Amino acid sequence: MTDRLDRDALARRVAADIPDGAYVNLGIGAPTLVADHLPPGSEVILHTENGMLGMGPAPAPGHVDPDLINAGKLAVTELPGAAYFHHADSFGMMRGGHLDLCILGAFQVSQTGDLANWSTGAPDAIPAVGGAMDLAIGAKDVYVMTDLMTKGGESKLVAACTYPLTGVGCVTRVYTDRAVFDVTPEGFAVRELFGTTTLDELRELTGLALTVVVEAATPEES
Amino acid sequence: MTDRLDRDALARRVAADIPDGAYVNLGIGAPTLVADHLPPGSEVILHTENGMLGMGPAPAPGHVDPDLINAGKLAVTELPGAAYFHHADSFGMMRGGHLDLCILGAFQVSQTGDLANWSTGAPDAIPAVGGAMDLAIGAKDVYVMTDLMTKGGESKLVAACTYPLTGVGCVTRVYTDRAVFDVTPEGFAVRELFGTTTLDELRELTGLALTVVVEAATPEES
Amino acid sequence: MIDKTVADLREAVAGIRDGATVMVGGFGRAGQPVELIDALIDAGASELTIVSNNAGGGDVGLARLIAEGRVRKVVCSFPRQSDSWHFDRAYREGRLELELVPQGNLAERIRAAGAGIGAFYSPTAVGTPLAEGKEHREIDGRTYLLEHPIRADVALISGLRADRWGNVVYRRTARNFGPIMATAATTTVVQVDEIVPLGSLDPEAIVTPGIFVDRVVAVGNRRWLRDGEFVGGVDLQGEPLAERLDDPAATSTAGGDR
Amino acid sequence: MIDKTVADLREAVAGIRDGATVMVGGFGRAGQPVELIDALIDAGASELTIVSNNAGGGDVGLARLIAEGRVRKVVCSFPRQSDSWHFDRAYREGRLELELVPQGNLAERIRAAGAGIGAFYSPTAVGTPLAEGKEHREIDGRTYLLEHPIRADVALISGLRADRWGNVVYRRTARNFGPIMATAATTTVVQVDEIVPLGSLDPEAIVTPGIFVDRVVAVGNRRWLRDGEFVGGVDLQGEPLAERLDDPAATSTAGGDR
Repeated sequence: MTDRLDRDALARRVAADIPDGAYVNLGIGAPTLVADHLPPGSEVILHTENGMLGMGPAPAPGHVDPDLINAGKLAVTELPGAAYFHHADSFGMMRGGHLDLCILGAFQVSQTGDLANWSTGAPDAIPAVGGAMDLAIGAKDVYVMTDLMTKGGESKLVAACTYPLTGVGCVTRVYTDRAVFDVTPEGFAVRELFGTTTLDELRELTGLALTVVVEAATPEES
Repeated sequence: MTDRLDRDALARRVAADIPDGAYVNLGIGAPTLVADHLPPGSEVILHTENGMLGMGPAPAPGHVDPDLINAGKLAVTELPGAAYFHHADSFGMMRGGHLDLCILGAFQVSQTGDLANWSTGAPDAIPAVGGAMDLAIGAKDVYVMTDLMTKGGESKLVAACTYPLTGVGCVTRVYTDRAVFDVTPEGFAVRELFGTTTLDELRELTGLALTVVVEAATPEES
Repeated sequence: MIDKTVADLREAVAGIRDGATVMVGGFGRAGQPVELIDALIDAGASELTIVSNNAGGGDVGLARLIAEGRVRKVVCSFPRQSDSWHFDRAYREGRLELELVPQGNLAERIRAAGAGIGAFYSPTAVGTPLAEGKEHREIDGRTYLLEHPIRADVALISGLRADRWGNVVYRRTARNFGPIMATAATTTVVQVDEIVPLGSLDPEAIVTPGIFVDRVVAVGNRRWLRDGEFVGGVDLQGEPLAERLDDPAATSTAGGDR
Repeated sequence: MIDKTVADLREAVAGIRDGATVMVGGFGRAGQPVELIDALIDAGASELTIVSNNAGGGDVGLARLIAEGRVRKVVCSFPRQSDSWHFDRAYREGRLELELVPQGNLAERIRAAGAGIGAFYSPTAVGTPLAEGKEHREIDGRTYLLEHPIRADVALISGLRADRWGNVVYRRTARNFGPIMATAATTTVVQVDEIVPLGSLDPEAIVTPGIFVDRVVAVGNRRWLRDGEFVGGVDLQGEPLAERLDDPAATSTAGGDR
């Protein structure tokens, strides 16, 4: 057993926590992998903010429809029961709190649930925000899915974000390659450890006084 | 020749001023008669604020559709090219200034274009406003169609409204049984006299210093 | 598996409590969820705040709910109709509070609740008695009033068809307030003529996506449709013409709405 | 008689002046009115302010408009893509002003313009750098930012079908910004695959009623449809697969959007 989950395993772990019947928006990049691991038989309705509910998987080769894409501008398909709508309606759906869950990537998450995932603040970077800020404040729950550490070896879980914020106090849970964390009034609480990872290791890696989730009534449906 | 136009003649007179291709909302009551007098061959698209563009005339007996009514809750029909939409979209259309013209009834119109048409302010009356205030401020032009005088013999054109207002400075023209008036920066200007009515008579009836429209480029299309 | 269909009207309105705010779709008779309202009356909730364009007409639906003394407050644009005797009486006797809202502001405030808008500036009603007490603000030379969202505990709506995901289509001007009310309530209940298999509604033509809908109940065909096709033969209240030809009152129509 | 159809693309974009604000529909390639943009380039207007979700990709459409130096300012949510080299260069060289707007605020501000809303309070972007300089307001314990409408002189939109009244239907996620932009511009121009006889669009399924549309121009079928039916055989840019199978770049997809 390794000390870290690979991306597919992590996606499977996140997918297992999504209840049947949930309305979910999967951010671009790694979170989209979650769609491939939803438990068979469960109906999770995927929202893509460019105007669709009931999004299905990628099409077979030769069946790409340029009029049918997801927020990452990749080809997708339409499930029976799907519906299309325009952008104002789509973001009203989000801002109005109708999505159960949104799963996003992150540069940093603070112990109060602040999210930074749209800009590193580099002076020469071309800024682009897309729907990240709307998603962050819109869904009932915002889960982050990410490696715990940056490639440079810094913790993405931090006391306070140093990168420009996407949203304030919006993240409720973080799934990393080493552990799952809940954002609680007392800061990050470890919900689950992966592989050989220990709580002390996590404390050392993050530099944070982590607590442990008690009474974790995990909504696993599969 | 009588000194006053009857309702049908007045409706015909109003209809003659509506340009081909205009988007028009006809208030309930007398203004709805205008629909019966639109010049043949002209296409005027009628909006009803309960969610339809392309409204047609009343249905034949036995063909009443309770799902297809106008703002006055009377049965109507659907023309080819009609479209349905919900109430927020319908009033967005109005508030956003997309309607060319709205024709309303009135209790009073002031010389600055204020409209009073929803309440007489009687203490025992049950208040009801419907879409009147939205219509008053929404259309590019608001025409009023009314008798000049109340049954009690008072002028509906006034220096300042005494009844509760529907909208401020919104009326651009008033079609009455005796004359047509434009609302101008100098107050009411007589645009056209009906029958034997004279300007002096109108001044006496209204008690207002009426001017006369010059350079009236009437947009008659029929 | 998602299945939002419920077996009967009783189950459809279950859990509506005394004091709840209930949005009721419809403009006059069109789109008014009469069967759901009847079920709500049977269920017994009282002290309700009703958000609806009208306050009912005749002796059915919303009018009956008021007649039964279940309503504490009505938020609407046009309570007065030629046949709104139940509302009129309750209002005159002081048994009912009324919040009068211009129709477009009513619609937009409901939409704002569903779309997570904190408040918005509307030009409607400026300079009128209905502007009293509201914040005024000049923007680009025009005066606006600050308007707040209207939310509800429950929305009762009438659609034409739905599927088990709760996707709904409407029919003609019966659409009116249904789509926006569906977005603004904690629990949205939709009565439809027919529940159809998932995938049989055109995804381009779904008006209310299922995300806004909690319960769907089938109440059978409108009398003026046969196999989904219009056949007519009814009056504006949907009553068969033949039965009422001898009734002079049947030819009178409901009052206006402005 | 109303006939909003125009004969060709040149006529469709006639009258767009230097300095105009132009809304351009589309999300990435889907719904981007490439033919109208090409016509706009040919027509010669410059110093344009473009309101669009993206700032173009590759060398066509919006990207080409920027490459040709016609754009003074871009109002958008996501200019950066893997293939947004024309925007990137113009921005880095300081030839282009950028107003970055969160996607949902962008959509709602466009809708507000079309619906006559003076301004509205949005919870999006509170506490972020994009909140700087905006009015903050607490409503029911939550902080919101005041957002103003975005209007345009012209909207260029891509639909699937239209009739001579200007009623428009879209196809799948190519709908995106089209319906709201159509409401927010003084002149709305729509390119469609096909102009159909009046009355042949389902009144229940019309997404943009003709009241919002000024000009309609037919540009021929999408390559991935045949007689209106999906046949595929293209890449995400709509280019035939066969032609590009030997081109490794053809398999790369456009960058993300968040």
